[in-house]
Amino acid sequence: MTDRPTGEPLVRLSGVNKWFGDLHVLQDIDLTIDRGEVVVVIGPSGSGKSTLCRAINRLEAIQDGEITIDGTRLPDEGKELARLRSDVGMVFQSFNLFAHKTVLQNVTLGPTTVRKQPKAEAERRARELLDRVGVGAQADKVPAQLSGGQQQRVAIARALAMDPKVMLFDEPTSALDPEMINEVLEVMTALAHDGMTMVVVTHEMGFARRAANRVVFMDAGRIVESATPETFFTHPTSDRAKDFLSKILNH
Amino acid sequence: MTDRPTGEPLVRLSGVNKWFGDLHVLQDIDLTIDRGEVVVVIGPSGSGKSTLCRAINRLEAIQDGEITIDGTRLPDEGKELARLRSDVGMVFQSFNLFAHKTVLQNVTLGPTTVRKQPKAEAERRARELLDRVGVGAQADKVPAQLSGGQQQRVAIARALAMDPKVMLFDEPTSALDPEMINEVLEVMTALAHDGMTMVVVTHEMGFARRAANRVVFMDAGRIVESATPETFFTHPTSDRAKDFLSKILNH
Amino acid sequence: GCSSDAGNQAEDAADNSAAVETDAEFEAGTTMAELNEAGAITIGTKYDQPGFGLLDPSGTPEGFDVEIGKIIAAKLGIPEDGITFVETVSANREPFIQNGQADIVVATYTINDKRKEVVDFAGPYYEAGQDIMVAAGNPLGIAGPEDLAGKNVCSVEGSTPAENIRTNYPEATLTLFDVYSKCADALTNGQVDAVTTDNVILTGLVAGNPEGFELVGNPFTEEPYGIGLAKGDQEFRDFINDTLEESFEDGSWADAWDATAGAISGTEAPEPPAVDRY
Amino acid sequence: MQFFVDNFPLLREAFLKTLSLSVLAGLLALVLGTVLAAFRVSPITPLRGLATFYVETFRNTPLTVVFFFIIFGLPQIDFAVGFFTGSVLAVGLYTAAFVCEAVRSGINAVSPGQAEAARAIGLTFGQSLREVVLPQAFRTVVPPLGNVLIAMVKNTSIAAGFAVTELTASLQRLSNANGGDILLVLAAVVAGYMLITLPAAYVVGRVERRVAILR
Amino acid sequence: MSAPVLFDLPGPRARARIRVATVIGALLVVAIVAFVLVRLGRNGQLDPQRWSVLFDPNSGVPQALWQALLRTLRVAAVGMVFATIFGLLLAVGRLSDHRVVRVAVTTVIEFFRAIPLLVVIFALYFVLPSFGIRLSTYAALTIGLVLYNMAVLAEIFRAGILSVDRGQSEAAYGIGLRKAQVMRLVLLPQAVRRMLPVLVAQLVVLLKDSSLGFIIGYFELLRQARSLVEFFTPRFGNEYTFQLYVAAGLIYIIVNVLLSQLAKYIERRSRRSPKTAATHAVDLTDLPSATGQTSI
Ligand SMILES: Nc1ncnc2c1ncn2[C@@H]1O[C@H](COP(=O)(O)OP(=O)(O)OP(=O)(O)O)[C@@H](O)[C@H]1O
Ligand SMILES: Nc1ncnc2c1ncn2[C@@H]1O[C@H](COP(=O)(O)OP(=O)(O)OP(=O)(O)O)[C@@H](O)[C@H]1O
Ligand SMILES: [Mg+2]
Ligand SMILES: [Mg+2]
Repeated sequence: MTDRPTGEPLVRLSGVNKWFGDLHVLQDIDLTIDRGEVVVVIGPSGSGKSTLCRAINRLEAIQDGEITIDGTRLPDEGKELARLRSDVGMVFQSFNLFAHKTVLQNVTLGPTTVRKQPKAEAERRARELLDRVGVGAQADKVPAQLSGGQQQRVAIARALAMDPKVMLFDEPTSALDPEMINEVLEVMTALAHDGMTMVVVTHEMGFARRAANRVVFMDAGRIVESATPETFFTHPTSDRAKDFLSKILNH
Repeated sequence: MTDRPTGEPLVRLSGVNKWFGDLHVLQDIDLTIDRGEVVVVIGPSGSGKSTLCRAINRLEAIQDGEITIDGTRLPDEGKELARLRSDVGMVFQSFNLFAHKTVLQNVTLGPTTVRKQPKAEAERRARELLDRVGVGAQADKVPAQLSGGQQQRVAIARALAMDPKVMLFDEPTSALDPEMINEVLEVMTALAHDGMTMVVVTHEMGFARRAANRVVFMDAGRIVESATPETFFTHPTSDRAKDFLSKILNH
Repeated sequence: GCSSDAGNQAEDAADNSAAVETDAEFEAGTTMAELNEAGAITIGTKYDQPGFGLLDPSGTPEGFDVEIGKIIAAKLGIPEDGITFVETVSANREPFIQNGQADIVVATYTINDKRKEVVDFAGPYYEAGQDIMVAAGNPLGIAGPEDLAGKNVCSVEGSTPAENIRTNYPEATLTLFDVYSKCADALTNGQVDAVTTDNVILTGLVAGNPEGFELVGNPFTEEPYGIGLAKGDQEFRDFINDTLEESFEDGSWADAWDATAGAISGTEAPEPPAVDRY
Repeated sequence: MQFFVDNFPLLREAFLKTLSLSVLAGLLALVLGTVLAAFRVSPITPLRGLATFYVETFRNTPLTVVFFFIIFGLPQIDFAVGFFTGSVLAVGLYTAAFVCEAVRSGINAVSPGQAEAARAIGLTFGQSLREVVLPQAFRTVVPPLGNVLIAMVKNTSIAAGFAVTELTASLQRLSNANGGDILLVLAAVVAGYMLITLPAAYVVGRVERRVAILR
Repeated sequence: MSAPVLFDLPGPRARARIRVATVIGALLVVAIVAFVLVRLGRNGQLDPQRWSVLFDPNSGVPQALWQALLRTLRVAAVGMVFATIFGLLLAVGRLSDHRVVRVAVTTVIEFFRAIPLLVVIFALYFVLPSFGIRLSTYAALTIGLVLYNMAVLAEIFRAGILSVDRGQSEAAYGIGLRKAQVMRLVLLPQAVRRMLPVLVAQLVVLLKDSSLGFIIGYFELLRQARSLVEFFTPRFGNEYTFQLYVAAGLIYIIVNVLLSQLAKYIERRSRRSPKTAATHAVDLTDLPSATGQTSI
């Protein structure tokens, strides 16, 4: 799925630790994500899934350990950090579209200001991406005029516009009305099949089974299990995972 | 399940119409709910489910038609309305626990001020109810210190403390983290099995199948279908219901 | 239907101005020469002293002080449109002179020793005296400052008359506003029993409301009004003193009075004071 | 130093005037403002109209103009008031408009769900107001109210122009009399105001933290 | 339309009670107005001749008030522009990562928020000259208004910036924008739009505060009205005093109400325009922390 011959993983976390005050939210996390791999992260609320995601983008600083992306250590600040971040697409639970800009402007802002693409080219490409996620017709509306599902698809297009090496999704469907969840999951599934490297925090087990190469189960700041969806859903090894699956699957 | 021999339904809506400005949100609603019956209301966003629930409690006034509870026409105002409301328990999507009171005070406020129960008795009963919904240990915390699932269970206890004849639930689990949904649904299922009359707006189809006597499907302010869960989920008759179910069930 | 007493009176208003000395000559290097050369002078005056310095509705200053200023300017060969009037309030008269923000200050400016330490005075060009104004008929029988004991007397915060009452007649209750017009209103409303300040100002207030106010007419201080100028500019001071004396002689001083304070109060021009060349 | 020794009595008097003016006007503003807020949220149109008119009028009028009307306008309807009383009235009436808005915003900030939940368990209007809405409104209202009252303390300076010898009046008097020490005069007066505003701000902060509701 | 927060939806009896109270309330209002008018009439204050001075061009009054209004507006407009600019800079400064900047900016803001504007203006005009800095009355008043209001506005803007959902800045960082870009392209545009009503409220305050120019003798509206009173007093006594002050008060109210209406209009338009619908101007009530910042 990747044309680069290197065996180096795209994202590597080693010995990562993070505290919020006294709270040890990430504990000795080691995780590598290969090119084209789709990793689904699940776990109970407060287990540190969001923090993990945000740490990879350095929206949260870590206190210990190392995170590298495509072999580069995550810089601490400044231009290099901004450049690296633009290689990592992020999609949030609450969409976070820029409320004062149109859909099209949301998608072109990054390419024009960060990548210094000419406006016309950025817009052409943006329209392409909006079509791809199925909201091409909404390009000139503002986020508030869109349904939640449409907004989230725009957010995906916005992230894709930067040609990211890896995409992070933090519970992308949990703020959506039930009827809209599928339209977003379909876009994500298509992305996965196109070979995008993805880290997805979600409670949608259907998506995990369908699209993930690997499921990572977190609890209390630790990675407790890491396995293929097959193995994880049928034979979870830890008690916490068993317990969690029983809670989440039987309704 | 009821010891009263009367055949009169507990809640009856006949020819109910409501507009918000030009928007006709409830259109000729006829609905009767018998004692001990559990009715699940489903339908797409904006179809009027919440408004229906709120009308039964007269949190929204209706412009046309009649609503009776236990044979009494819903009073328009004043003490009688307050008295009738205390017979109708309501559980909101966003919990709405009184933020400045402890869990125990939340539950005793109604009985002591409305029913004029002595404080000690109200507290004894409140602790009983809190134990019953599984949050007895949290009695002296304030709502903000509780997880969403715990808060919603307190809200149920608060409603139960008034010994209501019927309980209304408006999407009680949709603001909850997935692992907490079950703990709330379990409490609701237990209530249903104990013979409580319930109207539940929810997207949890598992609960509908498990606990409902009847499923009511609303669309654009109308009741489009009303059937047993069996029939509704396996053989929906209307196209809207089929479409809705396909969207909501396949993920 | 838009006519008012004020409008009608404005229409009859007369106009007067001093004759400009067109061929004035001054010794080079003096202040007079500089001002004459520039054809411009900045005069500080008050904008809230009826009869002495007040803005008319069009924003032009008028009053006795203003006329005195014009007489001096004319003598310097400066036409009226070369005069810039700036408002000086009690608190900034000395700074304005010291900083050169005003060439001279003609602003009901009482000559006293403390002020002489920082500025020089020409004149006096008028002798005022602190007096008392009461409601018409003088219901409380106030004949002089001694009678103010226990009474509520109004003046302006930071003014010499107020300070005088405070130190010499401590039994009087002082009510201090920032302008005398408020004192007049307060007296009309019965909120104070009397108003005290220099008689010329009180005369103006009485003139406006002869049925309401009357002057006790018993001045109990001497307030020689001088013209403030930069300390040490002896030539300029002499020049102004000469100019004043000349105006006393040739009647322009009396004309100025008649056109301003005199017109308001209906009083004849008094005897001019003796200039004090200290 | 000599300057302070000489003028201490005047400065102390002036400071106490500012303080008492602030306290009395503050009390008036709190009481009247709360009543107005009740009017503004009431269903009775003329009361709402009256309160709205009041708030709009006072909010859009400079305090100095309010002073004029209280001190020199009231006598025109045969109510003459003393100058200190008049100043308390002027500052109090003016501030009441802002107190009203702060209280109203506090009431509006209580989430509608809270009042609905109260009604849903059968509390009557009075009960839900007393038990649920007002206790929460009070907590949100503390910071804006505190700021309004602190701003009010600064606004009392306008009374200087209306026969009240408070701090700003003493600034005018002393700077006329002590031209050379004008900076000292200024420092003393500024310190006088800060002696009221800074502790007030501190107290507001403390109260705010104490009554804050966990959300 | 929506259910009121405080009150239950009124039923027929409540509606009847409200109607009765409405009548009583209306009578009360009418009674107050009538009382005031009767008393004013008895004191001769309603005499048309006394009011006509306000409209009689021969008296010079309308022109004088108009010119003074222009001066007031000029001070307010210039003051507002600079107060806004400096307010924005201070707000950004107070959110800076550098401690030194933060502390310095905070000190400036807190200082000017702690002392009365009247004292600031007084100091600029009467105290600065002893340090060799001489300001005209116009400059002193304008600078005073700027210093005081920039401090207030800085706090308003800060509250506005902080009120923008954190997700907005995170999303902006996420696509690789840098701190200054995030502030300029994402946070400030939304903060300013949200703060518009508070901003206009502050403009009203600033306009009102220009009347404090009286202490240094700047001829703004109120000082002009007083000057007219002083001019007429020796000639007509207090014949026009009440009328002139009423006129000044009414002009302030009219101008300020127009300003507030303008703000409401802009807000409504921006609500309708989908472009800003999402960043709709927040009601003051949504932002207790921001309401707390406005001066009064
Ligand atoms: N900014 C913060 N300051 C302090 N504690 C925080 C902060 N953000 C998160 N936490 C705490 O860190 C822990 C992990 O949070 P995180 O959001 O990563 O969990 P999560 O697995 O994403 O949970 P959820 O499923 O609820 O989103 C939680 O206990 C949370 O309360
Ligand atoms: N207070 C209100 N004012 C105006 N319109 C309203 C109000 N409340 C609800 N509506 C409108 O009435 C319609 C029905 O709303 P309702 O909340 O009952 O739908 P719902 O079925 O509960 O939707 P959801 O699943 O999103 O909760 C919607 O179009 C909504 O926008
Ligand atoms: Mg999370
Ligand atoms: Mg709903």
